[in-house]
Amino acid sequence: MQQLYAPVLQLEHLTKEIIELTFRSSYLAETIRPGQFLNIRVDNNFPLLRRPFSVYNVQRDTISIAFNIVGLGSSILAKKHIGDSLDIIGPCGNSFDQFIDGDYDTAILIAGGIGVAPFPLLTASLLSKKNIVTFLGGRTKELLVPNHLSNVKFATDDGSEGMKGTVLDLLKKDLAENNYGKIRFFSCGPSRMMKAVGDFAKELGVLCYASVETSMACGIGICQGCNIETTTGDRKYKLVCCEGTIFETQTIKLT
Amino acid sequence: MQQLYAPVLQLEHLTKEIIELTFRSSYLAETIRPGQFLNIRVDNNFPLLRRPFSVYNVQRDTISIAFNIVGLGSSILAKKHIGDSLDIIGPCGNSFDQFIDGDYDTAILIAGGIGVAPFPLLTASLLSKKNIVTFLGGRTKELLVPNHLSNVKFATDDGSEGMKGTVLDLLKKDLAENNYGKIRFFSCGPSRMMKAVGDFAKELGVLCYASVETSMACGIGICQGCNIETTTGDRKYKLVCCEGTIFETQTIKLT
Amino acid sequence: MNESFTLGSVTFKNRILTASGTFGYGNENPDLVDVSKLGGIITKSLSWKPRDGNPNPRITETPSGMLNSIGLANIGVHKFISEKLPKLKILDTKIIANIAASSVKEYGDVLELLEQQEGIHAYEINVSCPNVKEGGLNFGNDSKQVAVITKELRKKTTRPLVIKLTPNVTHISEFARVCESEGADAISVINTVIGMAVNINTRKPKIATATGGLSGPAIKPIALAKVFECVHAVKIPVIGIGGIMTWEDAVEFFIVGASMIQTGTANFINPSTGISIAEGIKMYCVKNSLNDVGTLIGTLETDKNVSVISSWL
Amino acid sequence: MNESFTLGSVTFKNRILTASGTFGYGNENPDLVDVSKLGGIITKSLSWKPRDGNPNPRITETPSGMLNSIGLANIGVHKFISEKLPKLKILDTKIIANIAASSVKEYGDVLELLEQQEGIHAYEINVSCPNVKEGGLNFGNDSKQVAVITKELRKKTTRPLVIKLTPNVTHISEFARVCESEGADAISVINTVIGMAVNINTRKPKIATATGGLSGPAIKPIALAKVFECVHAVKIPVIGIGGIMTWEDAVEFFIVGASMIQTGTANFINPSTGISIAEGIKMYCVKNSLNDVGTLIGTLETDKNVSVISSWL
Ligand SMILES: Cc1cc2nc3c(=O)[nH]c(=O)nc-3n(C[C@H](O)[C@H](O)[C@H](O)COP(=O)(O)OP(=O)(O)OC[C@H]3O[C@@H](n4cnc5c(N)ncnc54)[C@H](O)[C@@H]3O)c2cc1C
Ligand SMILES: Cc1cc2nc3c(=O)[nH]c(=O)nc-3n(C[C@H](O)[C@H](O)[C@H](O)COP(=O)(O)OP(=O)(O)OC[C@H]3O[C@@H](n4cnc5c(N)ncnc54)[C@H](O)[C@@H]3O)c2cc1C
Ligand SMILES: Cc1cc2nc3c(=O)[nH]c(=O)nc-3n(C[C@H](O)[C@H](O)[C@H](O)COP(=O)(O)O)c2cc1C
Ligand SMILES: Cc1cc2nc3c(=O)[nH]c(=O)nc-3n(C[C@H](O)[C@H](O)[C@H](O)COP(=O)(O)O)c2cc1C
Ligand code: FES
Ligand code: FES
Repeated sequence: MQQLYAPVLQLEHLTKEIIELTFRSSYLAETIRPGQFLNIRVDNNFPLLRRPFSVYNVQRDTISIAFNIVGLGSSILAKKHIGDSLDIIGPCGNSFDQFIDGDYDTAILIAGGIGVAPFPLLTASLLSKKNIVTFLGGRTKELLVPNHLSNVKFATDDGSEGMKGTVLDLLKKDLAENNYGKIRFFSCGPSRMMKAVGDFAKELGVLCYASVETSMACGIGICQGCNIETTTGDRKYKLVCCEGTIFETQTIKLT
Repeated sequence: MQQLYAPVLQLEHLTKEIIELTFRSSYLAETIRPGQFLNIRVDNNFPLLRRPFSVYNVQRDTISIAFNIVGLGSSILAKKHIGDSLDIIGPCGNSFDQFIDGDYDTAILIAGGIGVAPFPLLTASLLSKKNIVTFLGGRTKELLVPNHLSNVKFATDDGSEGMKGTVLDLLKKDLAENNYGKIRFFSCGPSRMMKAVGDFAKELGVLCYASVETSMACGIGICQGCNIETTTGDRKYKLVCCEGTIFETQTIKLT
Repeated sequence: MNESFTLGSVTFKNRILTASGTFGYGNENPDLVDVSKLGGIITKSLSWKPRDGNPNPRITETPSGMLNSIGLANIGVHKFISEKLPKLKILDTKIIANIAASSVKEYGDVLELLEQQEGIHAYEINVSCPNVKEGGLNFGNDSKQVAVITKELRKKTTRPLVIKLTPNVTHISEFARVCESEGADAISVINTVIGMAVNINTRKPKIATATGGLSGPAIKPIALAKVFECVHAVKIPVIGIGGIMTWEDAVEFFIVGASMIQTGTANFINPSTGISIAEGIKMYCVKNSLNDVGTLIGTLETDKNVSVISSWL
Repeated sequence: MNESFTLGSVTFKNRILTASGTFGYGNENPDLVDVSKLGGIITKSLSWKPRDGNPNPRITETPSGMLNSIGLANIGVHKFISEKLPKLKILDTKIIANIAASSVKEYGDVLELLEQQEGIHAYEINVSCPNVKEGGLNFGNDSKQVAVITKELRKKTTRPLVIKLTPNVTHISEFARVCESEGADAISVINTVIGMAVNINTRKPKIATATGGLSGPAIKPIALAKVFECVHAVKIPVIGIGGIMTWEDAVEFFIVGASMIQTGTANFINPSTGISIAEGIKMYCVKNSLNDVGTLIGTLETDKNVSVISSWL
């Protein structure tokens, strides 16, 4: 993990609502693992805290994040100029690496909205090893980003793309219709979605790994601000930024 | 006085250290009087307070300020892009108008560094009425901006332009060598300089008007933060933002 | 949609006031603010005699805040009555006179004089003042003194009497209770927080009096916590103040339990903040199908085991 | 240029420490921070038994600050000694153990256990903890309790004993004096300021415990004022904390009179803040021809008539 300054190379709208910000850092490009995040200082003074973003893509010595504008920090990022320098701490968090091997045939990737961010790298890691089916859900099609994914199926609340309904509806319907052999779930998105997916996985008796979001002050394990309640083990809480962000959903309490 | 949003039209370096920022506002261009200032919010959240700047120039429906980078606010202004919108309250403060008529022949303008900012408009108002001699002083020539002025003489601490020495040295020397008839002083710059100029004016028995700077919270007379001690009248302090910024130097305590 | 709020005999058209000392005497900038859209205006603190105030510099900026030490510079209550009040009377909003003093007697004298005037709708008492009898110790730091002031002033008026509390005390709820039991109609929470800043080049304090009052967004969390403590201690209305810049900020105070709010430092940055806030709140209520802003007040949802007193941090 | 500072028997290589709870147990991020360039590291508060801490959310951002309510989650002093201390011992910096407890006895027990360990150079006592015997009232809000804690702990150690004071009291100088007279070697000023924030969509507090501790640049002016009050009240060294992000901030605290400083929230944003500060101070001293950082301490120039107690604001 390092703190470094990376120059912005490109800022591109993937959809009307989702922006990809690419910058150069050979250190990050080399060390990052699927599912890890970067903790970015969006401006020098204000807002005070860094903002965590999953790594979306890596190409040679460049690395990108994908985000939508939800508040001040993301809107400042969206206004960066080519050549501006980003103050980054990373790579942070655990990765999907330790969870992709195992006794299953097909990896089922389930994303809600911008929760898709870690999936391009996960897909790249899985491709040579497992079959992949990817389910993307969102309010509307402007929140769906199918780039660098494999075998993508869509659900939107407003029916503007794919099935009208939630990604869970789509997932259930699809699994009922298809036989993917032994499966394992990987999910990322709103907490409630991940909880529902985890509960469904439990019903099915399959392992389900979710990348969890909490508010974070440090992102590097020193503030204890990012706790999540556990269901197993002797500790009531774990720290999302360093013991996660990826957990097997049965081991944590999603709400 | 209004609060308005004006689009940035141009950002230009007048010298290595001094920047002119031009924006469009026909309201301000029409109403502004020489010596008045604008109170500008440089960014939405941070810094919190507005920053006061004298109006430097007016052309048709455009208006400009000139400044050097001294801290966060000015450095944010220096990074504005064409089309960005500036949140401005103005015009603020009194103006030179009430002090330019009177029984004298030559207006002696004395500026230290960026204190020159209000002088182009003052010069324009004086031109048809009085003779003008302008004395500009600064650390180095990068702080001297002789544009839109009349009859300019220079002094620099490092001798890089004009006389080596202070603007007061230059003024004294020049007045000893020339006869400008009846004179009146107008000064703007660091407080110590204006004090020295005021003291010299007193010796000579001429009126001296100075545009005073203090820290300001509101710029519109409601916070009482911008007080300056008086030497005359029944009130111990006056408010610089609304009773000034321009005072006859014998009536206030400059330090 | 009902935006009004009634305190004692006075009905304010909405719950937004301008804080004392941050809006002049109320009529300085008619071009910038249409005060008829505000619930009321609170005057600069008025003392018996005019006060020159403190030497300069009186203000400095801090991260998301500012420090001030104006020294309660004001024209004095007599000049206020003769010069300012006539202009305030004709405004279509409520006028709250804020009173500052250095003795209990002075508080009483100022109020008595104002009591004889029409056009003053309520009083707010600034108790964050040095008590000359106690060697300059702040009235507002001593609940006994606050009790005496409240009691004395209550005798002299039937107009709404609001005591403005300082946050610079261990348990503000103690002060809130004292005000309630001595008959105050409401409390204003909070005045500025004591703070300081230093110029490292001159090695002098950035404001002449060394310490001053911190205000602005930086103190909003502190103000919310103090309002929270007070609304759990008393039944009289609490007027929330501290760092309110937007309608969202105001709604936070309402949810915690403030019945009205004041904008202070925000007026320096956007003189019409109060109006934007009133509009924002209206929109929020419409969106949330609330037909009275009052239904928002005190709707905070907390866990049962949350303590107002103290918790492990 | 001398940067060192001696407190009792311990000499710190410079006057920069990391604040408790903001640097883990001290060895978490060796890649990001070379701790040998710091005067010392203060551990997360240690209690007798491990503490799970508070439910989430535990933190939220505020203007130029953050609120936290971690609930003093910590691994407990036993596990600290067995698992963390061996790794801290080999670091080339001083280790200060911060202690939190819910009874005077617990403070004593934790300190006694640590007293038997090598590699602990000093203690900092976090008195901002609920006292179970007093129904959860905060020890740190009661100068008598702070006196008892200081007295009891003083008996048990000759290592430097530092009491960390809370700013949430009317007169912090009263607490400073009590610490001094009961034999503390220094006081740390300040812990976090009580604050609150509300999510207006859910109408829930933004942190689970409703109120939490405010830290970061927003509180720097408050911290400076509290340090100012303390340095005028006691002769023992005052360690300044609160919103220090840059070396300029640190110099402000030194000028006001702090003998050392701690960086807290800043570590979350730039883990190596302490090192940048140490370097900046060195440059400032060279530029100002100071051959000892100590010559900066308490060099504030104030007008004769500036009062530490109270002034007209
Ligand atoms: C490990 C991790 C990885 C993430 N990866 C991505 C990503 O790849 N793309 C992406 O668009 N977003 C991602 N997020 C969420 C992203 O960090 C927040 O959207 C961002 O911090 C919001 O900042 P802001 O200043 O724009 O919004 P703010 O003004 O801070 O907040 C706007 C809204 O977002 C919520 N919010 C703020 N910070 C967080 C946070 N850390 N976690 C959850 N909610 C928050 C607030 O409560 C508020 O409702 C990730 C979060 C985490 C913890
Ligand atoms: C009426 C008026 C007119 C002005 N006109 C001009 C102008 O035309 N061109 C120009 O370059 N500057 C002008 N100034 C000064 C300008 O307002 C400050 O330089 C600016 O506010 C600094 O902001 P900052 O954020 O860049 O610096 P900060 O980081 O706020 O401060 C940097 C340094 O400048 C000092 N400073 C900050 N604000 C003020 C202030 N209001 N008055 C005096 N010193 C201050 C600080 O004490 C500090 O030493 C004027 C000031 C006033 C009061
Ligand atoms: C410049 C200034 C002057 C003030 N003057 C007074 C005053 O005269 N009387 C008073 O009761 N409060 C005074 N206050 C305090 C404000 O009314 C308000 O309580 C405080 O600033 C917190 O609110 P804010 O954060 O919205 O500014 C003053 C505040 C400022 C910033
Ligand atoms: C997340 C967090 C955890 C903290 N934990 C502790 C703690 O365990 N013990 C303690 O004495 N202080 C604790 N503090 C207080 C800090 O040590 C420090 O006093 C305070 O944050 C003010 O400094 P700052 O503004 O530089 O952060 C904590 C602060 C934060 C922000
Ligand atoms: S965010 Fe600080 S410990 Fe996880
Ligand atoms: S700056 Fe507010 S009164 Fe002058």
